[in-house]
Amino acid sequence: MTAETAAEEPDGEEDAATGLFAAPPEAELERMVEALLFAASEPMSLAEIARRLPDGAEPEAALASLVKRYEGRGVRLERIGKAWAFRTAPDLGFLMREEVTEERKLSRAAMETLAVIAYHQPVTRAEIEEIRGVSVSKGTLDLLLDLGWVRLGRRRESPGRPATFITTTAFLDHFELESVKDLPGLKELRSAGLLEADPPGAEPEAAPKPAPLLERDEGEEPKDDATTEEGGAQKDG
Amino acid sequence: MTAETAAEEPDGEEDAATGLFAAPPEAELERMVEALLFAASEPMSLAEIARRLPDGAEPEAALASLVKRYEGRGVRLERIGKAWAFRTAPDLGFLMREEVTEERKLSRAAMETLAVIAYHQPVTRAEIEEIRGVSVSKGTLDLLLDLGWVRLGRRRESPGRPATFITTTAFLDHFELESVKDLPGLKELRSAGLLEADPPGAEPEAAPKPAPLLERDEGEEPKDDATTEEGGAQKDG
Amino acid sequence: MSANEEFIEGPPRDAGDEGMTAEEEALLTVSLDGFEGPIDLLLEMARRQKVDLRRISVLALAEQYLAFVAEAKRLRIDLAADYLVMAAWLAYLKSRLLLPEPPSADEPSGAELADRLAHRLARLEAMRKAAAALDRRALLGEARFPRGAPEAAQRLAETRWRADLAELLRSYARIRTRDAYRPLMVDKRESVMALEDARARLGQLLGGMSVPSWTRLEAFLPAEWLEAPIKRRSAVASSFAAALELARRGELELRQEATFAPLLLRPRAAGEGPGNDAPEGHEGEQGDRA
Repeated sequence: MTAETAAEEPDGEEDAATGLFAAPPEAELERMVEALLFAASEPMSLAEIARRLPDGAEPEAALASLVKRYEGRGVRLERIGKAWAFRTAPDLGFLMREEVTEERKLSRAAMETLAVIAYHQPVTRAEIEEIRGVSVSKGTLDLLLDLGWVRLGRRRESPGRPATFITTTAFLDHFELESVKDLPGLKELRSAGLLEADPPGAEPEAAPKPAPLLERDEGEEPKDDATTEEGGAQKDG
Repeated sequence: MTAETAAEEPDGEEDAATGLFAAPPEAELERMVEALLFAASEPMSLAEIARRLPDGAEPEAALASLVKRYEGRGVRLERIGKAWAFRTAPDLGFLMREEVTEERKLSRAAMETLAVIAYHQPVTRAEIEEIRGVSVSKGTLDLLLDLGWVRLGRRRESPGRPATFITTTAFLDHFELESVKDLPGLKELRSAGLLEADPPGAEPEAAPKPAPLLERDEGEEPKDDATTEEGGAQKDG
Repeated sequence: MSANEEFIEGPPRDAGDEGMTAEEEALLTVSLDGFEGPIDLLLEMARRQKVDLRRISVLALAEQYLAFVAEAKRLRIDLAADYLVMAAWLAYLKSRLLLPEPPSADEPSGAELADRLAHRLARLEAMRKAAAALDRRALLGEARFPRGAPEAAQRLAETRWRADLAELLRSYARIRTRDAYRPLMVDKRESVMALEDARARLGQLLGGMSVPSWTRLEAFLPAEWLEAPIKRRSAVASSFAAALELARRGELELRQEATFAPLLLRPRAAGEGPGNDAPEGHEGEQGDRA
């Protein structure tokens, strides 16, 4: 700082020699240019600055002095083409980014789709729809793909060669699973209380599938006597 | 400058001891705060500044240092309630007049209402009317609320629980006040009893009202009641 | 600090007037639009006394105001009600100030009332001056300017999707539970034996029997319907219904040893009465014999 202040002194003298009688002293001029550029909504050209200053004042020296003064500071005086403006120091650009992490809950549809993929992989979209009983929107699958929890598996060797979906390592990481084989079977889910309510007459011996991956039709039977409230009535646990 | 820098050193050390590993050194912190405040047009609260800084960084010392650094410059760092902002030096306003796009001159009634709110806050509408001797048009309060200079305080704990009005940080900013304690003539008005409903020595006509905001904490640090949530906090009358 | 002076005394007025002068006349004739109300008018009159508002002569002020109202009446100027209310109050105040104090100590004295009025005027005057003082400060946008080109912080909204294992499992459980609740109709085509098919099949089989003998209903079920419980159940139900229908038509006979015992059926020989030769006494009333 002290060095800078010293460096400005000669400029002041120079100006005093060339400036008009009305022109403010160099230090004052510098303050003026500083204020003008600070308040300006756009970079100001030399001519614009001069026009706003008291008659006869020439801003060049003040600009040069300001450039020095702001050197190494959090903001710098920059020349942009023929105009001048204060700008944040480039190394501090990161401060101008406000990172907001918003937590969002996966939608029920996405969670269900993910669950079906996890349990039945590799599984085609048609199969997911069959299991969930509703169509799967492209957005839901896209989101799961974007999240990196799901990726495309081999195409199914069946008519139309549909794409299959499988889960990824990121999926295992996120849900802290060693392997998809660790996913509990239906019976375990039930005993863990994760089934909201036992369906009436549910068969207690329903296969304790340790790896239900490929067995899509566990020995459950649709109960004809059940009053179905298509999923919508089921609360989130 | 050298003296200031020296004075800051102990803070730096303290910080290094108490702060997190990631907290930047004092000089760097000052640059960061400078950049942040330069980039903002609205005053930033201490909390906002801290939030934008690297974790563990505390901006207080940097702010104090910046205030000194900009003393006498074309822009200065102003303390506005609990917030901080760079503003051009008041003596240079004439240079920027051209920048003014919209002139918002308040009507006499609106200015008077604003003054009543500022000096008597928290104040109910009925009290404003009593002081001004006329009813307050809804438009006037709406305008002040719209301008962001006035906001609602706590409801008065009296029959009907009327809403109260208090001033905001934007009010302080607009009128170049560091806190409501700096309202012009506040002390004189107070000692002359002119902020009281009743003449000095008179038996109060009605139940005593809660002590006005501005009178409660005499001699204390300026509390920016205007900016806090609990501007209306008050003793029950 | 001179602010004291300024706030309490107010700047000196230049009108040198006494009593009802030309100025007051002008004040009258000039429309009252300039005043916000009676207090405003009173304040203006009080200011003309050029003293500390709290030391004005309230009596003189009251008289002045009353004179003003009288003059307005004379000039047939319609005064708003609040001006008249104020006039009435001031007339009362004037009487209180002039007459000896009543003995009652409950009511404020005339002097106290006068004090209050003076205080009220001083308070309003103070706020007027405060408003003016505020306006004279280095206002933002007039004397002080904010950064003209603020650099808005880029908001990088990073979305973190929340999903835990329990939810995943619950979701799966939910789907499977829903499955269990699903009505039969979804699978109808595959796992439900149509009634007509059952009847046709049963008729065919019974007709083909060389020696009519009691045979369990299950024996008539097609083998491919026996494996899956769902299909088996449907086949049993349909065949039973078909058997009832055929029995009603008199084409076969039904018999059951006991409740929940196997249902037996045989083709009906011509001439035999329905159910005549049921061998045991316990006859399950399975059939509709009407």
